[in-house]
Amino acid sequence: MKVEGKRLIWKDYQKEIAEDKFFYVRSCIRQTFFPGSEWAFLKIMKEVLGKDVYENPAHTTCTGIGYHSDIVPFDTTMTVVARQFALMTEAGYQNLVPSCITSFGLYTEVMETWKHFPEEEKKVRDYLKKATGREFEVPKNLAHASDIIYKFRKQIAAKGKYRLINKTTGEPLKVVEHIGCHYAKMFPSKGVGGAEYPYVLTGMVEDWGGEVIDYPERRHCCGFGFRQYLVKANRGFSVACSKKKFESMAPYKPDMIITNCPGCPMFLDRWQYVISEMEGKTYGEDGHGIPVFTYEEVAGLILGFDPWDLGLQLHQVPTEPLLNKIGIPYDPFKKYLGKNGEDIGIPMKPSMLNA
Amino acid sequence: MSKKVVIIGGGIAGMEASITLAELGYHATLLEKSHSTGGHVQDWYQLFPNRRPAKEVLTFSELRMEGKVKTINDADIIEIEKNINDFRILLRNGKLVVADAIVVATGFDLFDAHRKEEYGYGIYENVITSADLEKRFSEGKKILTHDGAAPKRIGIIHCVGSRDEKSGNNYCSKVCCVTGVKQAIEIREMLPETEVFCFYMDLRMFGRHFEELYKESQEKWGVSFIRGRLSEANENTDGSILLKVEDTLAGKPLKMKVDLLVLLAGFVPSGGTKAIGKMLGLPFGDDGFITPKDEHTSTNLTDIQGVFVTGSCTGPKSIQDSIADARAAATQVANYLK
Amino acid sequence: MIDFGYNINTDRQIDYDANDHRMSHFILSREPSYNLCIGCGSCTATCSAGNFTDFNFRKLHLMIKRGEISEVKTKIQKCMFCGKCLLVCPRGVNTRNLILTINCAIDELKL
Amino acid sequence: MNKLFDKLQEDVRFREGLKACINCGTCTAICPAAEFYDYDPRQIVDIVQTRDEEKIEALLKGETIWYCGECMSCKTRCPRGNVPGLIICALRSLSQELGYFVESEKGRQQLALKRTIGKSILKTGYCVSPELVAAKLHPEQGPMWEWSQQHLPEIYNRLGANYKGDGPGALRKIPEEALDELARIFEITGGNKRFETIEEFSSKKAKELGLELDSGTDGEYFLNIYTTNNNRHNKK
Repeated sequence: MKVEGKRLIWKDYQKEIAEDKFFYVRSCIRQTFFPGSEWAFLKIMKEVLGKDVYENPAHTTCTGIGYHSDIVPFDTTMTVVARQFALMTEAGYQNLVPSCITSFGLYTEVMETWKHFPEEEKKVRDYLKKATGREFEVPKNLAHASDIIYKFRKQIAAKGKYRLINKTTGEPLKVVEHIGCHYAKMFPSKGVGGAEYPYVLTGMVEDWGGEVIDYPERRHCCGFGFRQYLVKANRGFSVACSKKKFESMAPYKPDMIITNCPGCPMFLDRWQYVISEMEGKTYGEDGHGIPVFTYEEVAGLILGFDPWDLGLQLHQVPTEPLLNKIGIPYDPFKKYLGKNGEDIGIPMKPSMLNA
Repeated sequence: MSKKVVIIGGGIAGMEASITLAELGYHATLLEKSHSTGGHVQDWYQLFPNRRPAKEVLTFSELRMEGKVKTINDADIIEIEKNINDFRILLRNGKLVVADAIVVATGFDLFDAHRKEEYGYGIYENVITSADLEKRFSEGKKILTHDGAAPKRIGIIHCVGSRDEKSGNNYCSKVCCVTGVKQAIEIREMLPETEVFCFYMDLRMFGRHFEELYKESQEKWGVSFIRGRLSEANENTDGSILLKVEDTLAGKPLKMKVDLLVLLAGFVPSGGTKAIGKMLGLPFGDDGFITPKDEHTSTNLTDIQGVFVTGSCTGPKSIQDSIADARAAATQVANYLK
Repeated sequence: MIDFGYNINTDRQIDYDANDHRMSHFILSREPSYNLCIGCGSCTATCSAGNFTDFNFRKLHLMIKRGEISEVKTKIQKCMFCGKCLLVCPRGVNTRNLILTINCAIDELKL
Repeated sequence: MNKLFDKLQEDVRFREGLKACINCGTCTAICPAAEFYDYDPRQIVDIVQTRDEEKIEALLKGETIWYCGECMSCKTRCPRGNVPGLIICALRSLSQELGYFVESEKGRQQLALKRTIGKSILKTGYCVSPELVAAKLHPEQGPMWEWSQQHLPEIYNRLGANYKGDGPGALRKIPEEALDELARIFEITGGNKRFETIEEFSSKKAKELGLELDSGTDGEYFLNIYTTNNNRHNKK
């Protein structure tokens, strides 16, 4: 593989990402499964990079999961999105940063729809005014939270304590990057690096010392597919998609997976557990599975945050093998403690995945 | 004194136009921006449909040009001034060429296959273009994978940069279909153990003996065809390429490993076509090629008196088409100058 | 092993490299016109069996070429040997002999 | 008469998604659903493009339109600028509007989605919440999740969340006024109407099938649509 070829493509897809003053909107899935990631993002932005990030408690879901499950009409979704824009406008911000890829894709889709069909925007303005009395400006800059971390990746590396390097061998860690489908597949020009070879996570991995591996099913969906996971009868499809990815990446012996979508890391993590319990098959070394991370978790680890502050205990595939490889210290006895250090028990061990 | 005609572009069309004009008694000057005339045909090994050596056609033109046509190579045109009675063409080296009429024969460039990102050209070593393959043929090189092994299976992808809104080219490049079939046969002839698969949407075998060549490729050479446009190409650990298409005649997705992937790069208006067309104020179609005065009846004429167009600057053409078109353009010039 | 209430779905992609191409090689060596099909569907349009059943000779022929042969044995039995396909094929594929050869392949290769 | 086609045309996503299909198959080639289901987005686009009312009706009443996962991989690839995924969105909306969705096993699942995700949106302001992913219904979430479900406040607050609290933060309680605004948006823009339509046709279907339908997620009909898989979705 010739990386120069990719660099030529990356040059064509450099999107504008704002420098400061961000209006942050949370992700239903991210906060449910990876609350430590949203905490880490804000901590990095405010304390490490000194940025102004504002969160209005009155913002809600964008309805994205409902919209893509087709139970929420497009008009409703557009109006809820417009309400988020209104909260941003009222707070005096212009740069919108969603934590969620589904939201990011949806905001982009709504904004593009309004460009092509201005009558839709007018209709939504009327709806919002009627329902809430609010008015709004369309964001001047829309960037996913991973875009922001990408933009400041070098500063993070400079302040970092650790690198994505195997402490024992001195070799870069082999990293699989998995991009949420709605990051760039719908609008390639809205993603750093485009849709075919997205650079947003690759750029982080490169600057943090790791090596990205390119495997055949790299672009495949994790299998969420909204209704395909949300309804139990369809879950066999969801897990099959992730399995396809694992089978394809396994020959490259990846040390870890990094993701930028809220749902994907959960699925890539949990489906490894399910496959191990259904078929007795584990991926990665010594039956440990391939640990899956959010980019905020990886940024936090690089900066020396405590793994249990980042919420790595909420992964089903154990992350300790990777922490050991990098040489990140952790206290195994504190992994499952509560907020004030109280003992709240520990989870059962899975029968196949080595925890 | 005979009238002066300047032909811009020394490919097949420009050469033929200048020869015909010289034979009709005009003073023909051929301006070629590169070091030599012959255009794209110089890089080609054999021609469809009869697989004669491309050099034969070049020689046919070159021999007739000798002593009749004044050729200026490395001619970089920086300005064309239109006067009431003539044109003054200024070259970068300071030289001035005067013409009573101009024939634009600036042709095409091959589509830059890097732009079809998902096919991995320039990224995966075992992805090449039809032009790369033709070059290997002409240089007498063996067809090997990047690792120097004989490929067990080769995939040929039709419509790369053609009939594709994503590439900005909605048109058909006309000659790629039959070129793909020709190259498939050539591969099978050189490497009888290598399987060849063509992936296509339609096989547009419009010319004489094209369909027969297609049949021959199946009957005599065992070339296989799968109807489906390549969606993406990925690299396996061993450097082979994994293809994802839909076998549309089966109605199912299909994946297949090939050791070498050949992309049939289509035509795009050349840099020269864009630059000279702009200098002369010629209109361009939404495909980027120059639009002649009338697409049925005046294909070599333009709205500018004394300016004529021929060859692939007005859209993709085969060699046969280009030669016929060049002769037609020459008669139009003669008509104008008489 | 835990019962999650569902199984991992199986793939329906044509996995060309994993498929069984023995039948295809067998047929080609005995009936070279096998390779001449252009997928026009004339045979299927005129097919007597196809009028009454889901027999689709164009598709069956294609699936053999792709090495998807698990259903060939049952499907081929629907052919009535009327020979109309032979009359209409624009590429001169000897469809009648092709059917015979497919049956032969099923026997000889013990499929 | 092109009643169904005209209805589809009213959907802006359909107009955006359907230009002119050349049946090349680039969409199907990389479609995750096409790999595991009897699903071919190319054929769906081709059907709507023919404007054949009977065939469109069959689509609206059938299984296939529900196989798509809306990943939108198809949009990246189409050489004609079509978006099969958006066409699917429009077909699904229309199928629900006309009540055709209850005619297929996969379509009937819309009620389950409405009663889980839909309810959650209006009640909590979130599509998904920790409580919605109850360990009992989600064994695939594993023993770690089972443990965390028993200690939600301790774990979330340990991780910097503001679990069910006032003010900003992860998993905060969304203020009542915000929920009221959401409810009004749903009322004005047709969101509630969609919900009511799903309920109405599902209730009819439940009667037809002789299955009891409660108002929650435990009734016979609900469990039936939530778990039934006739395994005839991939005939290979």
